[in-house]
Amino acid sequence: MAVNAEQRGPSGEGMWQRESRARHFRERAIKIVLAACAYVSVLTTFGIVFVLLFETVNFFREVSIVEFFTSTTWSAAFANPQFGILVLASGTLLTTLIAIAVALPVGLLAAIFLSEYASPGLRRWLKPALEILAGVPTIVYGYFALTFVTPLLRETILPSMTIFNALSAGLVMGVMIIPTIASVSEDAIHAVPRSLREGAYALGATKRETATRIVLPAALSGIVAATILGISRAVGETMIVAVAAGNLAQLTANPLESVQTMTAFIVQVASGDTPTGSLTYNTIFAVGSTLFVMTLILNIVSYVFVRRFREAY
Amino acid sequence: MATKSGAQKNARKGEPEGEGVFKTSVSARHALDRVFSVLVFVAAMIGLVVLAVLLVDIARDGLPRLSWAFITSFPSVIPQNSGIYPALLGSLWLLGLTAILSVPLGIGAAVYLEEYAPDNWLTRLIEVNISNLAGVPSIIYGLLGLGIFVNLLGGITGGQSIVSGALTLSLLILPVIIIATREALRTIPGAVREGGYALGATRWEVIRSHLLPMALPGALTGTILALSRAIGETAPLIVVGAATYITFAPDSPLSSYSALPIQIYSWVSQPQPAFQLAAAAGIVVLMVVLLLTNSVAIWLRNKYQRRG
Amino acid sequence: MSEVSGERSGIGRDQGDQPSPAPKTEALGMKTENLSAFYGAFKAVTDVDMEIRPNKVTALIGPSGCGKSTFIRCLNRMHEVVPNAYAEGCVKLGDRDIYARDTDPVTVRRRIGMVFQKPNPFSKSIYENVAWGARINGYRGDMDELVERSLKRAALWDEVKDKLKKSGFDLSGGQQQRLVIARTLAVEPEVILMDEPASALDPVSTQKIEDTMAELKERYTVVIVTHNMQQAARISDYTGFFYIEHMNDPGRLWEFDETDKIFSSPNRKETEDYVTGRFG
Amino acid sequence: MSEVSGERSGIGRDQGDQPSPAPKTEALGMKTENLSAFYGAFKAVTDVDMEIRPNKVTALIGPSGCGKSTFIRCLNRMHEVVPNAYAEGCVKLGDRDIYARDTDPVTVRRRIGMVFQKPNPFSKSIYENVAWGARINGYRGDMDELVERSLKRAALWDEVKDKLKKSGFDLSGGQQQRLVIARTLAVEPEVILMDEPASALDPVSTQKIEDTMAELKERYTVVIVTHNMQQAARISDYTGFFYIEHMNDPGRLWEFDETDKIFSSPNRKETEDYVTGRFG
Amino acid sequence: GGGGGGEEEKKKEDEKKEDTGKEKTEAKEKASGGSPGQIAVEGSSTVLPITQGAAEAFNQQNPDVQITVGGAGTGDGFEAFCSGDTQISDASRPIKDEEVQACQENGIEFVEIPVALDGLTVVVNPQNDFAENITLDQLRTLWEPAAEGQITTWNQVNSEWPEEQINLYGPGTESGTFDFFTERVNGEEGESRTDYQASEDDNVLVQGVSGDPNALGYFGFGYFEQNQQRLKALAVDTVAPSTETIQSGEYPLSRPLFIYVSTQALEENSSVEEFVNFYLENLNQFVEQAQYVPLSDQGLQEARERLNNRTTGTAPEDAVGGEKGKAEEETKAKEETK
Ligand SMILES: Nc1ncnc2c1ncn2[C@@H]1O[C@H](COP(=O)(O)OP(=O)(O)OP(=O)(O)O)[C@@H](O)[C@H]1O
Ligand SMILES: Nc1ncnc2c1ncn2[C@@H]1O[C@H](COP(=O)(O)OP(=O)(O)OP(=O)(O)O)[C@@H](O)[C@H]1O
Ligand SMILES: [Mg+2]
Ligand SMILES: [Mg+2]
Repeated sequence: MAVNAEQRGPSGEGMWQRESRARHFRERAIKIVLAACAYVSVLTTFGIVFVLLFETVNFFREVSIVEFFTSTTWSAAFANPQFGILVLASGTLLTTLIAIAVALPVGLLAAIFLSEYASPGLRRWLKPALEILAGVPTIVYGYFALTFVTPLLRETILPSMTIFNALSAGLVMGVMIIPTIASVSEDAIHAVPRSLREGAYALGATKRETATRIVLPAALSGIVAATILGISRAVGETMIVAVAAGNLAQLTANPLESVQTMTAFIVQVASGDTPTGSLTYNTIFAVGSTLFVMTLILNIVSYVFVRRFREAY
Repeated sequence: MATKSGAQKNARKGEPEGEGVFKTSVSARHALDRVFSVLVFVAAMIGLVVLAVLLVDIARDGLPRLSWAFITSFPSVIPQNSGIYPALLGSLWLLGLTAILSVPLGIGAAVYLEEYAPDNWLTRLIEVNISNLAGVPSIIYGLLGLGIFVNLLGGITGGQSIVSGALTLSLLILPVIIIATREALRTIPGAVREGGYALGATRWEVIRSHLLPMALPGALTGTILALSRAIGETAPLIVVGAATYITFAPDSPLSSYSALPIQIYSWVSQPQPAFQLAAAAGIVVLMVVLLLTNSVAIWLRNKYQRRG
Repeated sequence: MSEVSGERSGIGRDQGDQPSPAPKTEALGMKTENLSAFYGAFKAVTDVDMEIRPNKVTALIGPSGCGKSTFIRCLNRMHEVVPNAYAEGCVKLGDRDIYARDTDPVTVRRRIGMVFQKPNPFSKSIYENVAWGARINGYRGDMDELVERSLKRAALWDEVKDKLKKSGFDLSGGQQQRLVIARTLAVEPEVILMDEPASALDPVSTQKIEDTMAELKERYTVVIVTHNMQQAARISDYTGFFYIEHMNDPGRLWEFDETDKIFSSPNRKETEDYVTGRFG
Repeated sequence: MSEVSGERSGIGRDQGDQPSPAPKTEALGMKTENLSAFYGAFKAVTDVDMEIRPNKVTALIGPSGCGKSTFIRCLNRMHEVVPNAYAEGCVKLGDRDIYARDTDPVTVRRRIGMVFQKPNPFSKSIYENVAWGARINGYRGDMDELVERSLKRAALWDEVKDKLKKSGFDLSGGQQQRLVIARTLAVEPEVILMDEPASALDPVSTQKIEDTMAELKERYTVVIVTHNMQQAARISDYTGFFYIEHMNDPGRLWEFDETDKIFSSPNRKETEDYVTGRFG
Repeated sequence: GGGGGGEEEKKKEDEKKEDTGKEKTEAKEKASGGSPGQIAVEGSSTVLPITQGAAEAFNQQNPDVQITVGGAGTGDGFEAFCSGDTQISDASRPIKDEEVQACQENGIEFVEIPVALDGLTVVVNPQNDFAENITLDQLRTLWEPAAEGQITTWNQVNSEWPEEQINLYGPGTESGTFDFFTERVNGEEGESRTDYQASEDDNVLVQGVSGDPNALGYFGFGYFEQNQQRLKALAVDTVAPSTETIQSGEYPLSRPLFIYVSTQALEENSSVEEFVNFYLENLNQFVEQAQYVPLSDQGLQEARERLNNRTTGTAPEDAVGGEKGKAEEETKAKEETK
């Protein structure tokens, strides 16, 4: 403990080696690096807009924007093409709604189970096991919907359903996003301080009441984030709908019939034999832009919602 | 201000519930609780059951086909000779590079937005923008990657190379990591930060020593979900030029490459049933790769999990 | 809810227009036998036999870390909420073992309320913080009135009556402490456990809380942990002194007796040293 | 680090083999001018002019919710860490404005340490809780020794010396409070702000902390918030009384003077009422 | 990397590593010829299995040549080809004018080589016991745009068939198969009713038809061959699809598949030349492996000549294969009679 005169004064003597300058510099550097990370997403968006915009404009040179948003027929690649985006949008909406109707309750309840009911040991392997569901290649899900779920439903309760249909695709898509919703929500639920739970228990609340009325609201922000990730993945999902939902572009709200989603259309054109630069090819950019705007609106709405109801602790 | 307590006043002793203004139908609440606990259990099991069905189905087709030769052979037009070697290698490269690129980038962005960025319209815009990016279909990322990494930056990335593929996948999964990490940071009580600052720590010191370790489980969850998605993506890779068939194993980030999901997809769409079996075997390989990759993250997450 | 009477006058007396409850009701007492509490392998408290008399205030005192909080949390089965923590022995409410197999911890906690050492308001509005417990327990009366009465008893009403919609977190330390007291009072448990309820309170608020306690014991049984000897002497009827003799021993109930006795002529030397401040 | 001397003897004196520091060092004082503090639109404290003398203990007293915590947090720029919170006015350390544009809050906090009202240990080991602050501030001496010394000064060493590897959360309320005090002492700030540092402590620990404070003021400037009048009278040289006259007003510094003066013949009636307990 | 093969495998790999190391820099210049030792193929996923077979066999003899074969689709394939990124393009349809233009702008000349035939097979569910044959006319009645929403039962197509609902299955609009079928049956590319179940993946269509007793669909012959127990093929104009009838051109719905080779690459990149020669020498083997129908001897001869003569540009339609022209004339003749 060889030490010189005791430390006093603002900086830099004795055992205290305060490299105030260096620290300050490092701090700034780190901030800049981190900000750069954040701005990657902005650049990505610019990139996407750039990629989409040019061809989208080309597209709307040839197709009236009014028709695009009002027509109720979609036959982009046929001889007399009609471009009613509503048809594809309704397909996306329908399958996504079904998926969310499955995944949100199941995912949320599963998250509650993992965090509040399961023993730490069970939780430790159950959570990763569920997460495997997120990694199953979507083509597998597609065939699962087509060769397992659809026949099962047709043989049991829904004989009227067509082979390709929105319901099976939506259901299986729901299964696919369960882990996204369950895992991210579970993290948020798990992080709610124990003292909040204790407060509720001490008032004679049951486990369910504590979980659903104290813990869930406190974790709302995380749950909404999880849901957004889940919806986003459902909206952007391609293979499942391409295989199981039928690619039949019709305006219908009947989940037992085939639909075509925006993504299914895009992938169909992008991986097909259409010449690049043709009107049909440009259509995918118009569809992509529309989807981009749709999800943007969804996100803005949910953002406003979260900011209003977020509970901090 | 009249309450029912007066009217219903009975002896305080005896049954604890049911007296005074408290209509404590404890038994009803308990019944509900039991129902609820069954419900959450069932919910957790639904996923598991589907997973089991899927895996059993795939394993039944795929396991007999799986062999060392399958893993070390090149694909072939003869189904029985077909192997997965270059695709496996390609996917490992992709996954490794994607993780190296996206995890630090994603966590960094989340830290910036949650801990540094002022709460102004720009930050909010970025925030909305990021969740919006999560919903952009993967194929659009493919088009982006084609435009930027393959064509524009082809000189650096080597065009249709593993790097281009990994960069594209990184952009694709970045939002998931960012959002999950941000949420994890958000759940950390302010008192932790205050404790750090009050000792004269800089923001970064507090972040590194306290916030990141506490947010790590959440960040890792995001990483697990993101990489799970990355490893299964087909469409964007096809667009940025992953080959369906290559005659050599990729050996550097600038190599041409194929990837597991592309190989699987290509087998699935062949007419010969024998290829369907190869596809199933390929899926088994993919799932194993996925589990091995994720197991690192899962192990870390279990280690850092806290209960505040 | 309109007319707000003077700070103290209203407390506990604003049920005027009802047939007023019997001023003194026989509450239930509690009893521990051979109670030991563990955090994993670590034994924090050992072999406590204590009888907590009904309609009395029992104070628990002792040096920091000797197991007071641990013990009091065992009394309504909150201890087991801590991961890996468990208790051994027997705790009775009236003549029912609350640790018995068929006893439901929810009912136990409903009947034995608790205020924690660190104030832990819910991340809800002030109003909801108070109303929530009553609501889940099926309170069917006038909720506004209940919230107001509870906040008044906890001497917080005047400070928050204009910001009932604000978050319980946006309060000062002492306000939060009173908020969680109000929350507990609102569900009207039969036994009230308070872990240092006045630690962050100024003398004035402390005084009010003490008044409330005095009033509470007319109908309930009260147990409080306190570091304030004067407070223990002032308000309690019985006092238990917890103590750790040798480093790393678990805490023990060193002496338990009527408060007067403990503060005037305790049986054991350590107790005397402690209460007279001659200790350590 | 081997021999552990009696609890009190060791405190602050185990630097024997160094050239002992000048027993009394001139520390820096602080000064606030026109300081007001806000939580969003809500003004919690207004117009505080106070001079905090160097090498003295200044006590802040006042009813709960009157802005003591808010004020003390302004003194080292911790107030602005709360979302939407900000302060107006001027706070000087020595003759430097700590709210000046070019002042780095990190340096300010490094030099003005703080103990919070609610103990907030890090979720790290006890050892790390104490060592961390010193380490990031570039302490190059013997860390074990520093940790031991700090824990001794905070009167916690004996209780935790066998479990330094355990989490700071696995401590009792009072132990956590002393842990955060130790943590703050370890970085040796020039001014130490303590928000009710003894609220959860038994008389014995309180006594030890008070001794530490008396020792600290030899070299540092100390500001404490306390609800304990005796404590304020015992240990402080100056006392500030915060008060809210009308409901919903912001808190004000009602009176500030030497402690003797405040407790014997204050200038204002409210102060007198409060310190004599006649208040409310 | 992981995996890693046996001893030999590793050795082979090491050698490759050295090779690529040297060549990396040059390879990335956008020389349309590419560098020797490397061949990039992109294009139709339909043609991919044939090229893959060729690449595989070629690579066994020339292990140092690195070949990549992609299946991004004919359109994307031509885009890469015309911008010089690839040396060979697989195509399930002839190159289009705008694509030719794009190639010209970049100074890329090419040889068009037909490599195989695919017969589009019209299939029904095996439970269907009434339909055996369908005429092109009936197909047109069924598939023309005017049929949309109108022709919904079997008897509307052929009055002998029952009055039961008919469910249609077909490939996605972006496939060469669709283009070819619509052109051949309805007279114009892309002209088709739109209310049918579509999929890019023929196996999905197989699933659809085999699970739906009222189904009628069309897709590649190979998929029918592999699923004969689950499907029933209809004869078209009384000609049942088979290797022989498709090859001979008797079967009206057979289409050619192509590869396009850059002439620069043929000249500058010795590997490309070797590969294409090898490809055509053993063509029928690869075609059969890939479940397509080999060209007739005459067709094969013509294809080799095109390569040897470096015949650039795309052939006038009827020169590609006698079959196509013939069928075309028939369609036209029918149109006139209407
Ligand atoms: N985070 C916050 N947001 C909004 N208002 C707050 C917040 N924290 C405290 N307040 C309010 O500011 C005022 C002053 O609070 P402060 O914490 O400074 O009081 P205090 O004097 O420390 O009281 P106590 O003795 O109870 O700790 C109170 O009216 C309180 O309700
Ligand atoms: N969660 C925990 N895990 C492990 N040990 C704990 C935990 N909480 C408390 N302890 C230990 O148990 C012992 C008793 O703690 P307890 O909180 O009961 O003390 P206390 O008497 O309430 O002290 P205080 O007056 O400081 O609040 C202490 O040694 C403490 O370190
Ligand atoms: Mg305690
Ligand atoms: Mg305070």
